[in-house]
Amino acid sequence: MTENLHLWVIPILPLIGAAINGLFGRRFSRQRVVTIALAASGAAFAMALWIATQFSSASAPYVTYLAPWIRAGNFQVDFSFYLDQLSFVMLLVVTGVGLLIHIYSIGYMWEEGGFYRFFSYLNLFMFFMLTLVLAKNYLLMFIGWEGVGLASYLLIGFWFTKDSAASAGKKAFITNRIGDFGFLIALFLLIKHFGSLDYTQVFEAVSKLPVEVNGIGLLTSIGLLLMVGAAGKSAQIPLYVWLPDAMEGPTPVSALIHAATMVTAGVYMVARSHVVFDRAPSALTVVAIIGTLTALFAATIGIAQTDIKKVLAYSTISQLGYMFMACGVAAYSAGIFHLMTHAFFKGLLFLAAASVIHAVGGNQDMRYMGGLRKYIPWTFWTMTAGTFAIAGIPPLAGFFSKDEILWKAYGGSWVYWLIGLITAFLTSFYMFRLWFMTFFGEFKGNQAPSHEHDDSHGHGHGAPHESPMVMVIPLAILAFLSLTGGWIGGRLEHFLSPVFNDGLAEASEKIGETASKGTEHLLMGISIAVALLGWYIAFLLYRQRPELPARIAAGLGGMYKAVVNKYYIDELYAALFIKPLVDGSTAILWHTVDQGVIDNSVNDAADSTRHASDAVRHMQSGNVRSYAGWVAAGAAAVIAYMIWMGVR
Amino acid sequence: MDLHLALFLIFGAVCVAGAINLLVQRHPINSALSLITVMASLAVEYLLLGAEFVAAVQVIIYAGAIMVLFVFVIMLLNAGEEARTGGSRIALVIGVPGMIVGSTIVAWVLLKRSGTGDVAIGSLPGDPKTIGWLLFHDFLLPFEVTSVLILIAIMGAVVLASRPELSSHLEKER
Amino acid sequence: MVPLSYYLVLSGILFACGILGFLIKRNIITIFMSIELMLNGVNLSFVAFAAHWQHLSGQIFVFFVMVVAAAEAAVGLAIIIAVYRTRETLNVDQVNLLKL
Amino acid sequence: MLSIETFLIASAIKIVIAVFVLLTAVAYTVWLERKVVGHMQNRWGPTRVGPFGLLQPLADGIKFIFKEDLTPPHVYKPLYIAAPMIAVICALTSISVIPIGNAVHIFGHDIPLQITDLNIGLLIILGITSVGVYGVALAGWSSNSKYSLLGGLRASAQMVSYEISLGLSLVGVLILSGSFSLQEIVAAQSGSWFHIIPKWNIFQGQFVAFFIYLTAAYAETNRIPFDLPEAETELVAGYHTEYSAMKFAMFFMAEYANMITVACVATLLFLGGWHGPLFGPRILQDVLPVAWFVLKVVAFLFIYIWVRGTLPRFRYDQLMAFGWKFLLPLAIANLVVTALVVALRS
Repeated sequence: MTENLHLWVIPILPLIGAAINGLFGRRFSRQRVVTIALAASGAAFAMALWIATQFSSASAPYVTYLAPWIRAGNFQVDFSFYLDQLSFVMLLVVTGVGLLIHIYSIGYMWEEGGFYRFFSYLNLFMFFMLTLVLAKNYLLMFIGWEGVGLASYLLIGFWFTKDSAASAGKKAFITNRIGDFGFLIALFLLIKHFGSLDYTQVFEAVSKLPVEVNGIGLLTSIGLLLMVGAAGKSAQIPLYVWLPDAMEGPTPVSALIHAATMVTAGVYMVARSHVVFDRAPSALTVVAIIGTLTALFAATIGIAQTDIKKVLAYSTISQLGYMFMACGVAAYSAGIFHLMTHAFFKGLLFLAAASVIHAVGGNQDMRYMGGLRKYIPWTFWTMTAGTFAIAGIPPLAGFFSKDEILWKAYGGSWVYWLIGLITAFLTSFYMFRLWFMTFFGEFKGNQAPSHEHDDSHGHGHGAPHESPMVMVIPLAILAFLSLTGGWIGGRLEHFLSPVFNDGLAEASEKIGETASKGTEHLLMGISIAVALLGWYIAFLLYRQRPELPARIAAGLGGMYKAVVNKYYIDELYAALFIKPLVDGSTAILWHTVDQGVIDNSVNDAADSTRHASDAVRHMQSGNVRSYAGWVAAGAAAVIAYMIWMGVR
Repeated sequence: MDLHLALFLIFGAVCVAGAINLLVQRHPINSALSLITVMASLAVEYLLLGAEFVAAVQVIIYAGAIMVLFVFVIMLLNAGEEARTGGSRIALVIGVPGMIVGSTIVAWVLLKRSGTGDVAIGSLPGDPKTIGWLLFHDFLLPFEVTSVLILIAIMGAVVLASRPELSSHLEKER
Repeated sequence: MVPLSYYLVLSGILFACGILGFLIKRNIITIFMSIELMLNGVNLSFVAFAAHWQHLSGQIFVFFVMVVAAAEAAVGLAIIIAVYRTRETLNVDQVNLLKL
Repeated sequence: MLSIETFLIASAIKIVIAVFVLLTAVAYTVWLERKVVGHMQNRWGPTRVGPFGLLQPLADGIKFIFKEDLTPPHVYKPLYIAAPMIAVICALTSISVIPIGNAVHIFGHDIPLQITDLNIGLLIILGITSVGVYGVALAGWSSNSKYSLLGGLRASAQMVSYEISLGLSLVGVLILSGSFSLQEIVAAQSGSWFHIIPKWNIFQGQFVAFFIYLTAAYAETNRIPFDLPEAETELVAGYHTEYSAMKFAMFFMAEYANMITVACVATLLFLGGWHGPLFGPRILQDVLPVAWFVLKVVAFLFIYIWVRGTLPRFRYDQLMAFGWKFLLPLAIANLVVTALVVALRS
């Protein structure tokens, strides 16, 4: 093995920060809280950079063994960390974006109560996310997986006094639970059949198995169950419903957790388990279908949302769908590439949106924005970079990664490509819609209904103003990354190839056969055209003729209503799952089982005890002499027995 | 009839008479005096068995200290004659027959079935020196443990019998 | 010469008298004295056995019994005083609150 | 070995003599007290009956015997009558193991000057003295009078308390002599250092023990300064308030007999018993030990009377505090030191 990179230090650093701030932060000044939190995440990033200087593909993967954890018979799980090219990319993204969002949060959260709590949670999230990424076995990954869920729950419910925030936190947690259930069963299957959760051992065992072409075999089951977990964490159909609600949390949290890092954990997990998926084509197909459908579905919802954060949330779901689509056609490196660029531009978009919200004093409704370009130029220009990046305008980051995915999807099936293309158009449309509504036209902030959002900062509704430098600088850095991040595309694929090509090379070979260089350029052109079309229609509807959207909406009638109400999915789930569950729990579990069976049996036991005691309690007369009488009689009995035994 | 048996019977009779008198007398002070009689006669029985030190300690500790405490408490509380309340039927219905049955069995076993021999007068001289030697060598640990027991009993008695408000009043006066 | 069993029977009679006193007496002090009577009966058997087995341990036990009796008397009488203070009676038939 | 008849006859004679001598001694101790205290208080004391009032005790005795024996109506009669008897019997019995000199050779037998010599003699004295408490306590209770009851309560508490210190003060002596037998204890004190200082226990480091014994003995016998059971100024006459005539005389005799017993024990245990310079002819040498013994006892009694004429009475809580908090720890300390010294010396 190679030299020791002390990988365990990276997650531990944020944990220390979280512990210090969480335990003692209440008495600290804000400056000290910030110092500790930044020191923790900054040190983690510095460590990641140091590792980057040491890293060489030749000697990957690096392994750091920390301590034994579970030893049960032949089964063994350790605290050990693992660094290959895939986790290296994730490590840099998580620590880098995480550090930027830490810095940004200083400005954004400065006036909030529970300041120390926020940074403690952020550091805690960093710890779990890094554990997830660096784990060497599925169980440790699961710890991180659950831990980021916990941090997400805590941060969504950061303003826990607000009922909607608390509910959103619970919703996120419970929905994730469903996915985690699938993940856990997958882990059990792994233990049962391979006797280990260690990546190396599992993948070694899996790679010896044949490809499951027909039916649902072991690997297909594991793959599908893993996908259930990924769908929960990465907000895919049908478990995406928690992510829009998660926007109740502070916006930097949305940027960090619900856009850049945590929600991509599912993608990472699928990519990490690619050895399994490669041998389970049906599972892979399911992944692709889910990803494709989610991408289209979320994008359609996104075009009708008026809340700036909700638009971005559905956009995130949609983009995640792209990543799964990529994974589904075995283009893992394309998925990871998009993951990385998405982390840059979606983080940027969320932070910029936060800056906008900050600027207009807490309002999130785009209908009451507009004309902000001249008030907040830094935000405008950075957000422009993000918007163009996500819309797929070359030469920004999003174009490269998205085009890569569409190209690989085309290799899988033209249906994927077509739907991806439609989604790309919709993405471009709703993003430019957001852009136009927010920054162009007249400022309509004064017409806003005077609701005071809890995400406000006590500024009141004055003239919009630019954010402080501490918030602008991370925006600028992310904007720069969004601009340039796509240029490494080819090199990233090459860099990741040791991870993904050690298995079967069929998929990429297939693409190579079916598509030529010309097709690739044609498809690229179509992509660009579609993106520009989206820009033009948005320009038409929201810049030139602002009255048109309402008429179109009226024309579409029921369909528009369905889109605005997110296809009634929440209501559907409520009717399909929640209501039967609640009713069933009430009628069967509560009234029948708990009250009828358990309570009654307990009560009956108590009652029978009481009746029996009632019969004999008269012995307890309180009269000492009676007690003495019993003692004397008992002594006589004992003596008689002993004598009798002796005589016999 | 030899002297030993005669003395045994005389003082045994005194013992039993005292014990029965303890039960018959209704006033606790009479019962206490009966008990003192029993103890004094028992001391003589001990002397007959040669346990002279035990006899002396019996008189000094039991008759001279413990029973003085009883008499003292009877006087302090000015205990009157015992009321014949019928508080416990069980004691009479179950306890007394049980006691009688138990003692009858034991007595029968002792008299009929025991192969124990005779005891000569003063056959085992328990002089203070030997007893002290045993007590401070073979029985040192139990001895020390009982000293702790006594200490605890003293403290317990003080705590139980003291009236807090009264003692604090006295403290203030001082 | 007196048979050992005579001593034991005497001790048994004293012990039985003690039990009987415990059963039929109402005055708590008298009941306490019945306990002392039982202890005395046991002491006699200890000394008698000591003489029979020619071993002084029996007599040593008597001292321990006495110490325990003394401790018991001290604590017990203190309890009696405390009870009398609160209940104003020495009749155990009237001190019967400890029941359902 | 004496035959049983001789033993019984000799014992009976000795008992009669002892009781007679003791009662006479009691009577003249009373006379001595009245006389000494009288002189201390610048009075004459009894002078009318006989020379120096020497026949006064006799007159008192006759008066007590012929006075009407009053029994108050509310007393608990059996114990009211039994109490003085218990007191006086215990007081007189305890003298039975006290030797007053070496054995004398009379009628061809070696007759010890003591009713019986037991190897647990000292324990017998302690036992009988401790039983003597009942006389006082029961008298106080059976009189059915609050003064008597208070006196009886005080007496029993006081005597039980001081008995511990008293017993512990004697243990030091027992360690030195290694015996409970009074004869042996006295024998252990024979001889002297440099022909000047006698080897009495009081000079063998038991001075503190002697002081403790002295103090505790005053409390045991209910004498000033510890005469709280019969404190005239508080309780009329304490436990014997309701007694008169011969019953009162019994308490009176018991008190003085106890004083004499205590004085004898002090003499035997601390002051070397009958040891003293022997000189003169054979007959004198036989008598002198007894004389020495009597002299020491009288001296001890004189201290009793002297203290009575000097010290005021303690308060009750002072009495208890002194007994438990000073005398008892002191006695224990003395015991420990004595035991250590003996252990180190051997």
